[in-house]
Amino acid sequence: MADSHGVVAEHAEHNPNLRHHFDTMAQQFDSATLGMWVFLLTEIMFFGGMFGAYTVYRSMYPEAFASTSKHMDAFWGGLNTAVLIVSSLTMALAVRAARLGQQKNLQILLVLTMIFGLAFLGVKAIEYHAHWVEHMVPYWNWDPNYDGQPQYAHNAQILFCFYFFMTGFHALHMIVGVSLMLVILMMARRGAFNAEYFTPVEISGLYWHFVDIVWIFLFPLLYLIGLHQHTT
Amino acid sequence: MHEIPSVKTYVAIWATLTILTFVTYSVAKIDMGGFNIVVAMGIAFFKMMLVILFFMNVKAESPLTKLFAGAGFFWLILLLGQFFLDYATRGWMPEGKMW
Amino acid sequence: MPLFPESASTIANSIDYLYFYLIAVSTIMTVLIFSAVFIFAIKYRRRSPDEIPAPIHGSLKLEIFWSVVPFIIMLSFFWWGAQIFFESASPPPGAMDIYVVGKQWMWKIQYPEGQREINELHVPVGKPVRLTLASEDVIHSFFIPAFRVKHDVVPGRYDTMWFTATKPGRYHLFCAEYCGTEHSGMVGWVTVMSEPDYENWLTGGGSEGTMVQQGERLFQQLGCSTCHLLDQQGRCPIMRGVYGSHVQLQDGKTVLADDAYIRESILNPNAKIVAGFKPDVMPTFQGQISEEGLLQLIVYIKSLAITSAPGTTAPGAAGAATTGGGPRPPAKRTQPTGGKK
Amino acid sequence: MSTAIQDPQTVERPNYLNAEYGWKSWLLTTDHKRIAILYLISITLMFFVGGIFAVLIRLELLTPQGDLVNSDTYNKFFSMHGIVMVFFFLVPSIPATLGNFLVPMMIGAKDLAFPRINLLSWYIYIVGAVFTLAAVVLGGVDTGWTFYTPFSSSYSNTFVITAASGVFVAGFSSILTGLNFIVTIHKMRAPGMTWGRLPLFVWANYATALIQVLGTPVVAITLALVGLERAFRIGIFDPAIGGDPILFQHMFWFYSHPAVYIMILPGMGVISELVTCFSRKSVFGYSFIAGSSIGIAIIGFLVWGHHMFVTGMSMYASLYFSLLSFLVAVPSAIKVFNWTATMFRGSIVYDTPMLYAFGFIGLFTIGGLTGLFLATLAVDVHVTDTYFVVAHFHYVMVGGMVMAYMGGLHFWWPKISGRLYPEGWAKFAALLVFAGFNLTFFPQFILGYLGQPRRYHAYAPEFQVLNVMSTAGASILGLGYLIPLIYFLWSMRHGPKATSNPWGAKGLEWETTSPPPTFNFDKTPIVTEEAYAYSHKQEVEVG
Ligand code: HEA
Ligand code: HEA
Ligand code: CUA
Ligand SMILES: [Cu+2]
Repeated sequence: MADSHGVVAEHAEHNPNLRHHFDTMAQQFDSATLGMWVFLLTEIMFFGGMFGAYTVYRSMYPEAFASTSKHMDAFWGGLNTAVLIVSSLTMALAVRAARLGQQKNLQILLVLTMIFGLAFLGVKAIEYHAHWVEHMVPYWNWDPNYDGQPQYAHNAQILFCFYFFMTGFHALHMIVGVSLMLVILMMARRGAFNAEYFTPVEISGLYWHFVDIVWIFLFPLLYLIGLHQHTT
Repeated sequence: MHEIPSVKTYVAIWATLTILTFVTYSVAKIDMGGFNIVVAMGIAFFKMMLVILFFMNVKAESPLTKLFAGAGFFWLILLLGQFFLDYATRGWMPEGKMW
Repeated sequence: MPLFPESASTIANSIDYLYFYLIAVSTIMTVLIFSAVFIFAIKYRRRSPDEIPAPIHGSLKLEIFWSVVPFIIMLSFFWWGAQIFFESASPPPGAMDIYVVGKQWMWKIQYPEGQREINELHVPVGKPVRLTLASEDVIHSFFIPAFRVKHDVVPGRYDTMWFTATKPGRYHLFCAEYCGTEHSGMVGWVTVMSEPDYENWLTGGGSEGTMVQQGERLFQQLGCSTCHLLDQQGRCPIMRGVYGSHVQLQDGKTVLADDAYIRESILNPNAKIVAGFKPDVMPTFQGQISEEGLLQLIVYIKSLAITSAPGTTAPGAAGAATTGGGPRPPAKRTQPTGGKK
Repeated sequence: MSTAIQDPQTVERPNYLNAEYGWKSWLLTTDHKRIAILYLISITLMFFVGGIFAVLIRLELLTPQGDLVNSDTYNKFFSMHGIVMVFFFLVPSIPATLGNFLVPMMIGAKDLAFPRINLLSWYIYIVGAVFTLAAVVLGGVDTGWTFYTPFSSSYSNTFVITAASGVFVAGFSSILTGLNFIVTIHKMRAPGMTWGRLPLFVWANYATALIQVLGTPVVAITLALVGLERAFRIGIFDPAIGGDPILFQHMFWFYSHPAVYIMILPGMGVISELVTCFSRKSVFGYSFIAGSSIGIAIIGFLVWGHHMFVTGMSMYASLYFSLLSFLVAVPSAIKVFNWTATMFRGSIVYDTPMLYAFGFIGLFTIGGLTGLFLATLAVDVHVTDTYFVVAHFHYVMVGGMVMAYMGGLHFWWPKISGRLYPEGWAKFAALLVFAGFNLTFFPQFILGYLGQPRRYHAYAPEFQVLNVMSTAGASILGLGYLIPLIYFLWSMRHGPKATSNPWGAKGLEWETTSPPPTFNFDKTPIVTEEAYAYSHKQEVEVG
């Protein structure tokens, strides 16, 4: 039996990005993407807990939930949806650039993605501020008259709790996502990627798109529930 | 690894997604009673599928990835379904016998 | 040292029989598996270090056999257990009402006749008793081992349970859901008395009048009576005949006026506005009235229900009437604060 | 493979233990075997922390009056006992130690797919443990391990947020372990290691990993919501604004019922290895044992409501959850029967690991069968929240999983440490554990049906005799756990050196040296035969 340290020498001629315990680049890449998908599975269940609870209460208090649309600005929400979708596009194009080995494009697209991500967070901050001003923060700053609809004041608080929890956790994910982009950008500038090796870009992209998908559901669930009652 | 989609495909998907965002917003203003939520969720689901299949490129991925991507939604349905098993039947009370 | 609890309710025996059945099946299964393991371990012990037994890979027939047969046996557990569970879900008509409020860490019990006790429950033998359970704070659980009954007492809603005691005596009453510091001190006694003894005991207490009278007094004290007139339209809906009726709401829906509805209307008056009335007229009584007071008001309003012969019975008598064939709250498990139809 | 002329005394082969020295080489290691050791040390510590609380509980319950400590202190005892034992000992127990050590080796891989994430998971575990221990030191937490609202969110005056954060954080450690296993088992199998040839321990850990990945996030978010509700008074379980405390229970048990299978499946995997090795026989019904692990993992998500039969949940939901609870028992039954059948016409020896396997089969059967009592609707109404439940879950968790864990530890100890433990002491300790366990927990079934509620600091005097028996048993049990700790520590220095395959077992982990080299194998193994091929002789048909 050979010296176990011989294993290191065996890897010398391989791609420098191949970590010692994998046999091939393909195996390493597949493992990383599968790992990311499994992680996204946990993310689905993480948000799923909140979606589940939301659905239960929405079926209990449909009118109170619908009444909150009056206090959500569907314009900001819609704008943010659009912003996130654009960021998903730039992200997808960034991954494409990485695959093709276009380093310059990759960096530009990553910067764009970050900018859109930050824009999203900025809009969210404006909205949070507006809710505070309108006394729409349950317990802390809550208008018991609920702006002339006192019959809903009580249970509408639950929706606002969900609103802050769900968008809050989503915003947290956005912050993580933007930081991730920053790291990837720095790696890209260091020249860490090439057409053979772009795994980090690929899997951060998956994460970014997932965060986008969560918002695709949050938008109708939080902003549009009772819109048809308030525009007439 | 997999074949690389063209920029055109990506832009087309982006355009569809943006249009669908407008559509969701517009139909939300129409009063369709119980159908509002169905339509809203239907569109959201469709948008999600576009992102998953194209942006995340699951279309070209292995069956294993598809399985794991699908598993999340299956378990989500287990969660929601069994919550509702309780909440939807809370008010029902048997009088005496069960069958 | 007791090894088996007393059985003192109609349902206790049926649960015990099921329990014996479960023990019998489990014992058989355990003995079977234990003896197989034992016999194999001894009979097939290794006799020489280089012994190599022939491999056996399995048998589909056996696998099917030992998945299907246990499952069928288990289905009998399920069937029998579910049968008793459902039969004991709803009280028989004519059950007498007793009201229980759980509070950290005591049980407050009130009788329609007006008695109130803490950590003591008196019931007559042989008569079905329905308990309405409410909690002032956290989740408790009302547990009488000798009757084999238990139900959680969840804040924000009313739960019910029922039993018929079969043996006079004194039995443990426990709080079975962990509720904080003195959870283990939230215990008491259930006294089962013969019918005459019980009647005797009932007439002994009740210096504050019946629950209906107590509720009526609260109705005055809290100022409800200034708006909710009994027989004449004021600023608020008339109270006579509300209970048990279908109330037309402002938004076009109708709701059944049951315990939960009345509870919600007191605590969160704006939640459901009756057609023809305005929101924000009535203040909320959340935090100003105890769960016991709420139950008294509900019993009082119940006594005003049309079916209990309005005008003819004095409020006091109406309370007793509800324990008899009077109107029963139609829904027992609805969320009091819920907006469900 | 071991050759006859090998003399382990003279040649110190390079292995994962002597590859590097110094604390840094341990704290920064990415070797799955070293991380397994880190986990082993941490969870053993946590086991003794939880065990000390168990001792205190049992001492208090020696007398019916609550005279040893006051009720608040007692409430903290059982809460911290449950939290520490479940989230910091039993959930990580087999997967993070034996699983971490063995899964890559059993499939012929050099490491887990994400070695750094593996190390990260240990650090996350430590952070979680620090939070929880901080809650203990600061003054404890008294919500029970179930954190039921509204008590936890509004009424408790203890360190709920600290403890819940600990569990929240530790959850991610569990998730990352599961994630690593899933990817490793999918992507890193050695050539020839098909799914049909995987050792059953690997199948069990795969099934466990699925539950960890799919269930844990839900309890994490649930506890986060309780923490937020408590900290900021913004919350969704508060009845005062129309919240439903029962919804919390749904969300909690969505994870925590499947979690009980996190706490038994790896143990079942160990038992499959032990029974085959010590019967020297290929396993009976391989695909049924493997498939039943996956079956348990999936059906396990459909039964959580059996913890809520008396909460006022819909009766029809109760009906459904009761029925499915029986269905989920079937795969467990399949395993018990197949293990027994594996012993049929075997060649059985009674080494310590096999004694634990016998213990497991017996005690898990009793624990599982009493689980069926609880799944039976009308019976559960009477025994829920009594000592019957306490007895049930200690039978499956301590009698089942801890037995399997001890058995596995003894079985693989020569591989892990390169040393043999003293067989005589080990047999003695195993018998103590078995006897002490039954004396501790069997009386609790009787107590439960008599009606002694759980989480009671003081109890009715007529229950005393049975409680004294239980406390006596717990002392024996404690001793039974102390002895292995001592002889394992002793054997690390003084135990005789182990050969690469002291049991004559099958499986790739036995084909490398004891202890294994850093990358497990000097050459990637190629698998050509099924698992547990203890003989290639003529097959016999039975049935
Ligand atoms: C390792 C952990 C573990 C495992 C494996 C199990 C396994 C099972 N459990 Fe247990 N359980 C717990 C841990 C576990 N449980 C815990 C911690 C609690 C309490 C939580 C708390 O409230 O604090 C609990 C509580 C609990 C309850 C709620 C009690 C209550 O609070 O009212 C119920 C109710 O249905 C239940 C049922 C079951 C069932 C049906 C199984 C089944 O999976 C068992 C299947 C196995 C067998 C059945 C044995 C082998 C089969 C045979 C030998 C076949 C022969 C059988 C026949 C022919 C009938 N458990
Ligand atoms: C992995 C899970 C696990 C494990 C291993 C154990 C192990 C033990 N448990 Fe635990 N238990 C739970 C999980 C577990 N428990 C849970 C989840 C609860 C519910 C909590 C709640 O209600 O919220 C519970 C509750 C619980 C109760 C009920 C408390 C109550 O409801 O009021 C009791 C009472 O007897 C008990 C006893 C024991 C004992 C005696 C052991 C023994 O096996 C422990 C043996 C270990 C030692 C004794 C320590 C090691 C030895 C020494 C330090 C040597 C010195 C000691 C001596 C010589 C005596 N446990
Ligand atoms: Cu009240 Cu426990
Ligand atoms: Cu369970």
